[in-house]
Amino acid sequence: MLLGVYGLLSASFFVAMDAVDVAFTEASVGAGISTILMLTTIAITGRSELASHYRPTLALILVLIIGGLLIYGTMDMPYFGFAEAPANLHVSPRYIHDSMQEIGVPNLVTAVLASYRGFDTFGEVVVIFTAGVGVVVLLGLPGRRDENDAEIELINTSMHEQHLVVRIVSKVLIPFILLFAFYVQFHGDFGPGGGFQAGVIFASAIILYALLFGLSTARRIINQPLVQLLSGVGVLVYGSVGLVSMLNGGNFLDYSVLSSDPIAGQHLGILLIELGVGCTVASVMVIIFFKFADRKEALHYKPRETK
Amino acid sequence: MLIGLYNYWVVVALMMTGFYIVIAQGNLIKKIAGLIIFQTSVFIFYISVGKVDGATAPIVGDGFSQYSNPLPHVLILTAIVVGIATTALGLALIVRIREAYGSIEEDEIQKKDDQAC
Amino acid sequence: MDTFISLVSGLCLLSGCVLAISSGIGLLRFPDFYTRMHAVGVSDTLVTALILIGLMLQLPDGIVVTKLVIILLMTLFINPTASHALAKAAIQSGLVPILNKEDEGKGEDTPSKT
Amino acid sequence: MLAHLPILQVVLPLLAAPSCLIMRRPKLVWLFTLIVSSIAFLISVALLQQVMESGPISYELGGWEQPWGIEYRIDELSAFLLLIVSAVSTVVLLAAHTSIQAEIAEDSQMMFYVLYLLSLTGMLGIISTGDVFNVFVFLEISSLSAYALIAMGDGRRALWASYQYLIMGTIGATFILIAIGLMYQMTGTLNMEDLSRRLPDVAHTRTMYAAYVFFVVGVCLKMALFPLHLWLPNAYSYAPSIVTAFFAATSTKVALYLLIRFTFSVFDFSFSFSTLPLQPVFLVLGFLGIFVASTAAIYQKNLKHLFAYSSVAQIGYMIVGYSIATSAGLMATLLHLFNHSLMKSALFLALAAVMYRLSSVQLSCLQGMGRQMPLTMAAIVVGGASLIGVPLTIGFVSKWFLVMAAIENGLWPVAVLVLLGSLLAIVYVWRVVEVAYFMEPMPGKDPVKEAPWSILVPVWLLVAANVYFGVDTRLSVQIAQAAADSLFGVSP
Amino acid sequence: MLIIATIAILVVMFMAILRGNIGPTFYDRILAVNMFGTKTVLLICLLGFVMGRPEFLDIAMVYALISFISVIAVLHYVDSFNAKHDAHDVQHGEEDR
Repeated sequence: MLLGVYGLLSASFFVAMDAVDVAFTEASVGAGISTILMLTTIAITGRSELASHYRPTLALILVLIIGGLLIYGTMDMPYFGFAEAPANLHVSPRYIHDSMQEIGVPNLVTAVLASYRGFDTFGEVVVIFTAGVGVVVLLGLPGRRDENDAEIELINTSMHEQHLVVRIVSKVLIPFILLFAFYVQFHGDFGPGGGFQAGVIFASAIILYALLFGLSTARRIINQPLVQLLSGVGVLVYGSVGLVSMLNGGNFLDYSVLSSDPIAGQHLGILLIELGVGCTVASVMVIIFFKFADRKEALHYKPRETK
Repeated sequence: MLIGLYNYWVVVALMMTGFYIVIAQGNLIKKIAGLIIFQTSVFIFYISVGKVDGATAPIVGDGFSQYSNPLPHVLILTAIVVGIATTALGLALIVRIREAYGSIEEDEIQKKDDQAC
Repeated sequence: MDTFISLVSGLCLLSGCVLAISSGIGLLRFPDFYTRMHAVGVSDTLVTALILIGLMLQLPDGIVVTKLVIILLMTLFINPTASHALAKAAIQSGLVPILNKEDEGKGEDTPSKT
Repeated sequence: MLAHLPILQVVLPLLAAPSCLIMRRPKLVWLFTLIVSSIAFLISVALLQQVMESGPISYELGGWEQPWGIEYRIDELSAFLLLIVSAVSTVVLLAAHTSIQAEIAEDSQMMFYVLYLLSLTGMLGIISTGDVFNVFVFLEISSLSAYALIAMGDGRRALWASYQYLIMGTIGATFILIAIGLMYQMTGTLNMEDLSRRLPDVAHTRTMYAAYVFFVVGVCLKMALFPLHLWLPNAYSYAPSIVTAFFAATSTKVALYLLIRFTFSVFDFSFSFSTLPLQPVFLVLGFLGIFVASTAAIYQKNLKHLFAYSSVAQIGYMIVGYSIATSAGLMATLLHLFNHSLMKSALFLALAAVMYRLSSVQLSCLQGMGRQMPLTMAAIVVGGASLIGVPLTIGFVSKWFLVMAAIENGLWPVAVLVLLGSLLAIVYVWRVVEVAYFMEPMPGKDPVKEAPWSILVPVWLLVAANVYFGVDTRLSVQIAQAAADSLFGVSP
Repeated sequence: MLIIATIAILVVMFMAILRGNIGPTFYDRILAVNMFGTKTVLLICLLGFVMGRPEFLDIAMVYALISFISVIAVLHYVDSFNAKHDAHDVQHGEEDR
């Protein structure tokens, strides 16, 4: 819970620091997805805490040493907000001054993210994909459905009948959320946003749906193996953009060669890879949520395993 | 001199809070929570590095000439994704551990392992 | 005209602030969950509306106002819904409001569903 | 296409991983993975050849020149490491199908290969990149897949081990991230080459010291250097045998690579060793690691545990060579790195064979196995001899060079201690031999057959490599020498 | 004016955090967080205006959505949690993480 606040808080901090895109992501991730995952886990594992046992002294000493080291390290740092700091003088001026001519995307973060450092973003997509595969491995595979679906549904509806108002409002909201996700996806060149954020928003719409209308209903709409496949497709789209640019005579992920006009090529490339990112992120988030929720649902039926 | 660095010190304090939770807590979920705090404070540190006084968000628009450094933002976007990936995996592990051991307290798990030996 | 608009906008913002602070005080000072809920749930929406309208008046520019309107609509939808859901969940879980000192214990002591 | 080899090396397994999802049959996926891995191996051979002939290769991703874009940079060291990782991966994969069939449920097998490929990608990416932040990203790819792979191992202990690894690994990665942030703050660049140009100006700021210390601690966590090794034995022991064989041979080596890369190419060499008291610290830690871990290994009942502790000890040797801080010392380290991955993969793969037949690797189960599984046991013996450093095996070669490097620098005690460490290795290897060859099989237990060929062939391939490179040292020594020289700036 | 509003919002946010901390029941905390969320939306809008970058409004929108989803999720799990725990006759967790 408080963690969610922390997410919100740090996100507003990011806004104050001009990091719009980061705030955007942190908002959806820190306050949204990770809170939901946390909650699900807590719901599964139970909140009953035993008397917490700290091992404070040793840890405290360690923390103090490391904190001291960091403070020591800050002593020679350039001051906060100092425009002449080396970090702001060496590499980034080119991004700020030339990227309009070289890439033509007003959102500098998108330009750097997708083009200059496109490979990092590729790595990022793969990280998310890895996490998705990892969670699938850990929490069971798709298709293994509980037999007593109907029974689950019964419980679910009884649980959700209470929240009739919420359900109706959400029903109205969900299409808007989806629309908004698409807006974020394609508006990323001009404002804050992009594939990752859009993916998360898209996924959260589906999660909202699943929360309110029951997992089994949501499952009927969302075909899990397909979603899994989609997560791979996103990575493949990104990768094949790279490969195609290679075949067109450029280096890997060099979008300029995708079209006769370098700027148009950059635009095309960024659009495509953002799509790939969005696709992977949305599907992985959905998968992860479903896996957790499935586990939780299964818990309602099996008596707790005591070993 | 103190004013110029206060921001970093706050970040360090946050970082160490998270780190302390990770190493001192016995509850697995809290450990992960600590990890998130730890990572998020590192993100804040990066973003602070990129901040330029009097500059605005790095989205080119009319009437602005100075922008904050976009590079740290990019790095942190990637790092946030990495963070959520780690969190998801860690929580999935906790769910499994809970099923297998019936506990999410570090000491108890250790005890059960020792007994099995 | 301009001064009028800015005056109105300032007024909106100011009253929004006053309300916000008072709701914050309510959140802190009221005795039990439901009264706190009252303090927040009622004022929150109004605060949001006031401040957003104040902002709209500040910069009458097409896209910005549209976005603000969307946010406003969203909060108008979401806030009461969330409050409602919260209150309902609280009741259902068996949290009893302090209706009256004497009444306590006799209230809606709904045993939570089993 | 030849110019694109550096990136293809990494991207090929990367793209192959999601493609696996389309294929449904484990056998098909296995074949596919094997093919991809062997292609990666061939590419790494080609790269090594290219580098040895014409010097470092640089590849600019996205067509942006280097401090602005991300650069891939393959020099002798990285080509050497690429070769090791992809070779071990390919050989281990040969045995994977049979072993995995026995250890992992049918429906997760496909996912196993996906994760395996991702982990391979991560390691290859770390090695070939020339950008510090990219290192972090690929480090996370390889670690995330590693956590999942380890958790696939048997029973609940695997989960717990994996969780511990996750916490430690993430702390390590975050430390590295902090270090990268500090470096970026002081220099404004993320490219390694550019960093090395710009760092000397700010080398004597306190921020830089902090950055370096954070980096070293982070990497040591990943590398399982002695006081930070606690995650390693459990993670190795409870992971599926194939995973253990792969990781034991590669993952800690990649971390060591990072340490070497940062000490010698990113930071100035003199900064690492003369400004900070790194040499004595590493020497002490290295030796403590050797002795404590070897002693711990002697008391282990589980074979995987035993060899995992021995891994920690061997890392100690590498760190000792590294901290001698001469070209010869570094060369010994690199050689040992190469040799150790050969012997550990052979040993753990042989254990996979044992696991396959006995479904246990407790030492007591091994009684009399010398006769029942002669080939597997012989492989373990050769591997063990290599660990000790018996002449004619590769272990001897690298220890020889290590001792020579120490003597060259007048560090006699180091040489003596290295030899003493080997004595401890004799003790723990002997325990295995004793149980396997000189104890009667437990009565009432059905005799088991020799391991299947599909595992034995790769095991013996590795064993043969163990002996071959122990006799004919020209190739490995030449490459290690070239890599060490290039790091010290000596033209070969 | 904008600045004053920003400061007021910050003060309210602080109050919400306080309530979230002392909270006595779980629902108080949710309430506080919910309020915190809406205030953050406002804060971001205001900050956008203070800095002269109304593009920030997109973020405010995401915020409004996400905080709503979070609250729903929390309620959902609290519901099911209570249901489970009542069955197991375990005390209501007064304490929250």
